[in-house]
Amino acid sequence: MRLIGWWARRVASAAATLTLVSILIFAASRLMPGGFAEVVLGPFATPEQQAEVSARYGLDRGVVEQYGLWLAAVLRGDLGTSMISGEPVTVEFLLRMPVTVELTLLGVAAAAVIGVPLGIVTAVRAGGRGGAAGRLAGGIGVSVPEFVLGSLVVFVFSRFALGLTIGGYRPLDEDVGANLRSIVLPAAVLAFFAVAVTARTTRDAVMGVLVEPYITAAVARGDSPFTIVVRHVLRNAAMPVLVVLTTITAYLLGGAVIVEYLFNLPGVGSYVVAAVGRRDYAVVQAGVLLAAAVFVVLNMLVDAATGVLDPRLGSAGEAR
Amino acid sequence: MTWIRGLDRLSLAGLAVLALLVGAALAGTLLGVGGAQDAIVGPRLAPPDGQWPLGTDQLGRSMLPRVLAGIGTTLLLSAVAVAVTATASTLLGLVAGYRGGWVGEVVLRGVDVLYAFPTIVLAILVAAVLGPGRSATLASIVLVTVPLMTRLVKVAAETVARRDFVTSALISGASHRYVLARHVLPNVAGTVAVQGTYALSVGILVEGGLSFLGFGVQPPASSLGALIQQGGIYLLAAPWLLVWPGMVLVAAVLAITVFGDGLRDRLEPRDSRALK
Amino acid sequence: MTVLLHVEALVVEYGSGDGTVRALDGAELVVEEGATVGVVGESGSGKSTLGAAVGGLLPAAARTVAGDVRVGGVSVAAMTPLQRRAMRRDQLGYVFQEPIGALDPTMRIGRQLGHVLRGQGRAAVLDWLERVALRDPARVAAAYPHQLSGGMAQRVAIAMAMASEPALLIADEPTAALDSEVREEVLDLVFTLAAGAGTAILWLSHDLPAVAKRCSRVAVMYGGRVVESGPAAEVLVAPRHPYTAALRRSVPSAAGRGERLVPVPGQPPVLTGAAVGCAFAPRCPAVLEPCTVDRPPLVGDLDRDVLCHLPAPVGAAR
Amino acid sequence: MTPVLELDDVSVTFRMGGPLRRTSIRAIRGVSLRVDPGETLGLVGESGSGKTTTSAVALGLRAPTSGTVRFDGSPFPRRRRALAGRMQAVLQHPQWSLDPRMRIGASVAEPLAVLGGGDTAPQVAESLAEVGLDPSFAQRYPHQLSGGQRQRASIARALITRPPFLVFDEAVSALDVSVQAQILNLIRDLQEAHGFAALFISHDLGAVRYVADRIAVMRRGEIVETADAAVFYERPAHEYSQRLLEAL
Amino acid sequence: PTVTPVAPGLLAIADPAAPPGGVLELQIPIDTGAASGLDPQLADVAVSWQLMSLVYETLVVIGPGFRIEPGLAVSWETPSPTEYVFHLREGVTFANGRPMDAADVVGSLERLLAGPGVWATQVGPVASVAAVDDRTVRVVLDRPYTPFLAALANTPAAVLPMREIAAGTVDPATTMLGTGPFVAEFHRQDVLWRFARRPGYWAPARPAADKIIVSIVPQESTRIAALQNQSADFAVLGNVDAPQLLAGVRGVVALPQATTDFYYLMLNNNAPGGKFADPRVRTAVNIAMDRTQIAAVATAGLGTPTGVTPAGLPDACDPAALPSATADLDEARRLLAEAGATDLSFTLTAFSTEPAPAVAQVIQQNLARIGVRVTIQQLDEGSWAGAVYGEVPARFDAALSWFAGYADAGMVAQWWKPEQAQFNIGFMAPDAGLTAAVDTALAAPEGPGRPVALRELCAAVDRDAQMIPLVTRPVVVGYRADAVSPTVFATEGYGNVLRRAADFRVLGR
Ligand SMILES: Nc1ncnc2c1ncn2[C@@H]1O[C@H](COP(=O)(O)OP(=O)(O)OP(=O)(O)O)[C@@H](O)[C@H]1O
Ligand SMILES: Nc1ncnc2c1ncn2[C@@H]1O[C@H](COP(=O)(O)OP(=O)(O)OP(=O)(O)O)[C@@H](O)[C@H]1O
Ligand SMILES: [Mg+2]
Ligand SMILES: [Mg+2]
Repeated sequence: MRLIGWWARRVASAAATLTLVSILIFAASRLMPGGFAEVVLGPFATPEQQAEVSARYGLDRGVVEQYGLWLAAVLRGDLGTSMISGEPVTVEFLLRMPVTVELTLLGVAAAAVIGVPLGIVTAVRAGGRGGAAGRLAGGIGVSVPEFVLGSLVVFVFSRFALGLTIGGYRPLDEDVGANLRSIVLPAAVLAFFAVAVTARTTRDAVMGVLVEPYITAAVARGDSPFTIVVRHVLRNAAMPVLVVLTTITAYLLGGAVIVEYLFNLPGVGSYVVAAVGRRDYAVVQAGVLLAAAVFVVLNMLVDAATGVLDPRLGSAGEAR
Repeated sequence: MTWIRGLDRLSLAGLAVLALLVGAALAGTLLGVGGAQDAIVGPRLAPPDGQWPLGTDQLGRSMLPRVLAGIGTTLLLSAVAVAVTATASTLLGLVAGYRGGWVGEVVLRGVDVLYAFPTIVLAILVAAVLGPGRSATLASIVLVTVPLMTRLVKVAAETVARRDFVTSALISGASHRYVLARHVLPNVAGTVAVQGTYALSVGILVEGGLSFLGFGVQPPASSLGALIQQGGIYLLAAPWLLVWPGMVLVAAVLAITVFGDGLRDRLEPRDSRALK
Repeated sequence: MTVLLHVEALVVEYGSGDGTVRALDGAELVVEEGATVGVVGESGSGKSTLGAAVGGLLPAAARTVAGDVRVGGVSVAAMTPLQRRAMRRDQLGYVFQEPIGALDPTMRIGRQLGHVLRGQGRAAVLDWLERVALRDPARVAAAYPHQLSGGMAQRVAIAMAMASEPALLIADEPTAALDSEVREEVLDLVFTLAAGAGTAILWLSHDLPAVAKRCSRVAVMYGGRVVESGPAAEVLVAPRHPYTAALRRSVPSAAGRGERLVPVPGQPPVLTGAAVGCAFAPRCPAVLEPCTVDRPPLVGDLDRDVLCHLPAPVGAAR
Repeated sequence: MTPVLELDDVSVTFRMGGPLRRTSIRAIRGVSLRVDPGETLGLVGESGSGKTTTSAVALGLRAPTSGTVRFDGSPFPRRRRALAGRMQAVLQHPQWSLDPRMRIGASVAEPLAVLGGGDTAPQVAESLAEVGLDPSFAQRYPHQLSGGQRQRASIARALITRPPFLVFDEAVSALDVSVQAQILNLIRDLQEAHGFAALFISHDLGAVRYVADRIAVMRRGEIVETADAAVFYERPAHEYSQRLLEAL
Repeated sequence: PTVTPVAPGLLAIADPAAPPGGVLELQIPIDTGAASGLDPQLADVAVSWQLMSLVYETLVVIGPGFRIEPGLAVSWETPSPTEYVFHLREGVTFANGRPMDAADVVGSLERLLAGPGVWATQVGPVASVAAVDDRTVRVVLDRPYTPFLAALANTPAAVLPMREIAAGTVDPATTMLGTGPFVAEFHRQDVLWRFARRPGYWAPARPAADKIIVSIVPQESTRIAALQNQSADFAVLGNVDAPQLLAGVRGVVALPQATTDFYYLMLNNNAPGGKFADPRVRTAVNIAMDRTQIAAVATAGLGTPTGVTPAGLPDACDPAALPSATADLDEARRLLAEAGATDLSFTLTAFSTEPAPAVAQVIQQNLARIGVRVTIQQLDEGSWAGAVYGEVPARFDAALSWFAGYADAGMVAQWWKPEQAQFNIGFMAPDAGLTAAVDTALAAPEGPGRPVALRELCAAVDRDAQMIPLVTRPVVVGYRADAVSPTVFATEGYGNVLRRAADFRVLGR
């Protein structure tokens, strides 16, 4: 009962969040200076041409009405039509999703598989030489901006290709090998930062757990460091790490724009950014809303995990 | 200044590097070391020599004052942005984690809204709506870094709020504000330190990313991100365009990061347990 | 009887931010296999520190300045990490002073106990919970630590320590949170099991009568040193050290309503370095000149060791 | 005379377990008790019988599932701040009731600081001395204390403002007899001087006898007997009380 | 850096000996992106012309050195200065197999002239278009218009399948059906174009390549990298230092191609505070412009100073002889003082595509010399367009942009007639004298009189100083010499590096 109530509340607030996002993105896209007509039709377009295009996409209506129509369409599952390509936005996004999803999965996987252990090791070894080295490594990870690392990688691997592709994307279902060769470098660039961030947050969380007496108790029982980490540290330190991993997921799903640009990957991020540049409103709005939806769902799961991970937080009834 | 004493050597080194950079930035902006940063003074892409200690850029401007000015811009921008982020996130996170209830829910959802915007898209929208430049960069950095930090502070605050010492304080009749300030805040300070320095690096990255996409500080002003972005392509032909700002940037973020980690450890009075 | 635990002139200091605190100032203790030894002492006298030192569990801020701890003849400090871990796992069992903290807050009791039982199954878990007098084992197994009362958590901790059948059980105030009825029940269990399995018990407590009732030997700690040790009954009945004597006098249950309790006068010492003389000297009713300048020597008589310049003779109550 | 604290037919039910195997425990059932001004009520009982839960209700930390609580004659106000300075507690787990990032001195001074005290240092030193702690402990962090020292710091903290109502939950259980005696004396002295009311929870009947005016005995979530201390120790009515006293 | 042409007007010539066939991988920075779709008549940017030129063809084409050469018309006569007769090529078919005839030509031109596309202006004052017979088309102008043939040589004037369009079976906005060497097989907006060789193309043995794959790669460094690691055979580069950046890379050739496109500075006559309403202020700014420095610094010497007649075109005026170029800075200061604008400061709005920011920064330095303070505002193209064209009257101070310079020296000057170039109306006040100068120049026939008229035009624009031409905009054509043998023009008027794509030979690696 309580659980159903919790989810109902959570879904309602997710809906509210998305509504707010939709209003904000709609407002922001209309607040951007320069309209679709000027941008896409260019300076040479006649007023009649501009009016015709405006009418075609309903841009001549009142802003509130436009928003209403858009929202109604979205609720029907119609994200609109790209004013640039004339294709349904849904189709455009579906075409670009594979790249983004693949990058996201690889990036998050790296963060989880490399970043979390790295953070644990640097925390467990804190104070020692290994800890300092880990701190430096993690520090370097967050210090090298994506565009610097990306440029470097592009540069280096364009000279010494090593069989890896720079620029361009080969779909997974077309050729797995080629796909991996085209995605591994950009994924590595993204992972670099993701791993470092995850490692640092993990370190912080784990160090917070290591001072707890139940860790001493576990040590006293003669449990191995590995056992202790697996049994006690992971779960108790999980929350912040989970939050960071969600953020990374959201960030990557929202589009790793710079990396997509650098490696010329047809992903969602650069598509939306290009759409912002050209005031292709339907695409911008849909892009942000989709990212937001994914994120809100992720967050809902994380919030649900909170109660599971820390049973103390689940209990109610305390007066405050 | 006693807190400095508790820092380990790595953190002190970080602090020293930061001090050095701040000094360099001041030397550049206040003392005018290296000359005017926007004046075209020599041939394009001249390598470092006596006249232009760090070489010249693609417009024939001396790199030395540009790098110094860039340090100033970037450090100032990100420091201000992170100060804002840290303050805002800490407040919001404390409210969400400690107060909870519908107020916390509203805070979290509000933050989610920001979170839900893809980072660069958000930054670009801000830049497009506010007009590019420092204030847009600042706003972007803040908006981009607030959500994560708020959430993490919330997670930390939530745990602290259930501890008996908070209960004790409340029994004593302490106001929530007192409890937040004296108990919850110090106990989430480590998280804030780590996330603050992380936000700083994100800030620098956003600044650079915006410059990369052409929405950053306005030319001829210089920032490390802009310098790196513009210099990137010259990696081989004129490496000094990328190398100086790149090294400085990495050094700065690295210094901040290790310092943040050190600060975090310093803020933890309890001994960490070696699992050995 | 072979010596299982030998604490030899152990000196431990905590380096706190502002100067050091000496928690152990040359503590001596011997525990033979299967023996039950009670260590009693005032709050802050170094009992927990001693207990932690046995397992090599002192926090990073602690420094072993001198002395040695040997378990099964091997110096704990000289052990490799692997050896130390094996020693903890195979030979030691701990009940910590604050039991709730020693339980992982995110794991149900049943699982935590199950880990110690190394996969003996749910029945064993419930059985152990039942043995420590927990009324509803199934519920406790399903509970998280924060859902237990203080005494329940303490019993869980005891169950976890006993379940691993250690050679030496180090129990730090294991029954402080238990009511008398349950306390007796649990102690019966612990001592019976220990006797059966040949487990030696090092019981750190402040409750001299309770310890004396159960243990074969007691050691009395004061100011980081074991000031008196001997067979339990004898120490309780005829203390040789003035502190032991004072301790015996201030039992609250001895005083009725309306009477005033007699605490040992004065404050316990806070040592920052080696005590110059006898740490108890400032509070001692029978203080002598040398007490404040010379460290009292160990006076051994039959089975009764005492650290005092003027120990009461064996058998003569103080 | 209005009682300081009055619990009337209070029950607390906890829910436990996952969504599928949800069970509930009635931690206390129909508990009624009152504490008059200047009076100490000793609450004794079996481990897990609901003493701490009762104290949480008494402190307004937990809303009862049913029944009413009145403090100073009225229900707990919505804003706790209104109760500032009117109650203090020594919670059962001293380890957790002190902020690990706050020095002992600051923790002990907190009730004063809450009331807006000026220089608290002398009072802190005095309060520490009362519980047998050297003034230098003010500079330490909780983890640098022994278990008993932490408990004493908690007590010092609770007593520093001489509040009119106090809850002691196993406040002396980790203390050696000598210190325990000192603390119990202190409580009694202060009670004589300031006339506060107290709820003294302990399983140690000896300690309770020394400070309590009346005794309430809890078992399995219920109060099985309430009696004047003198009467109780002489002629316990309930069979469980008798058993308890036997073991003393 | 200068490149010696291999032939007059050509930087490279495709090796005819190389075997035909193969796939050409090409990278360009942006895609066509018109809301009007793929209709060539509405295409108004060079990238669209370039891509569409693979599919569509024009009556005449631009050859090296801006010679007009036969295209779909094999020959033409000019019986009078206002009369053009075109003889159509035999054997030309559309990609659907239908032969092209005069009706297609006439229909296309009429559709262009009646349509909203901007190219109608450039094609000139056409009075009538008529089919003389199935193979001959006659065009009559209202008055002499010298750039007529040059204008016909650009993609918007391409011959469309008018019969199908009229029948409604082909919508040129969505379907590309032309007479050209390639057919568009596939297009994904902003990602990829795939063009395939068209069987039945009229020219024998052409196109040489089987396929041209055009990737849209916005990032300059990525295109450079792609050339290096052989994932692209041919790329259009924007960085002025690209030749230097690629200098050491084996197999890669980077040729700086001159274009007639040029940067110009807009001074808003309606600027807030009336900053540029006074012609003396505008002239002072114009005088302060150091075009040589802009060309040397911002375009690394690849661009050249220019007047309104784009440098590099036959008969273009000499920018060094412009009134503003011959005046000195004291004159500028004096003008400012006279106008009471000694402490002039203004915002220069530029978009962020390189090298525009560099040009803006040099301008800033130039103006500092006469005490004018410039704040640069760098906007994304959308915001830039909004700021410059979004409102009438426009509210910016000054803005930087570039025009395509086209293939005849007089054409671009059309945009200096705000009554015609509507987009300028927000910031530019019409000037009768200027308009007359433009018209005179456009009408001046080839011959010794034309340079004089064009020089007059340049001076008039220079004096007006509402839109101040600065320097030409270079591009760099990079390709792998081991993968492709292209034909590259030394100077482009319509920004079409694929002008001779049908000749490109793909080499076996
Ligand atoms: N948060 C909770 N959730 C579920 N059950 C709880 C919770 N807190 C306490 N209980 C249960 O309520 C009962 C009473 O607990 P309480 O802590 O009040 O006992 P107590 O009398 O203080 O015992 P002790 O002397 O051991 O501290 C116990 O059975 C305990 O398991
Ligand atoms: N981490 C620490 N830093 C500094 N001093 C410490 C630390 N831990 C313990 N101490 C001090 O060392 C002395 C011995 O502490 P210990 O915990 O061993 O006492 P104890 O005998 O167990 O007392 P109790 O009965 O109160 O638990 C105490 O005076 C205590 O204040
Ligand atoms: Mg202890
Ligand atoms: Mg309790």
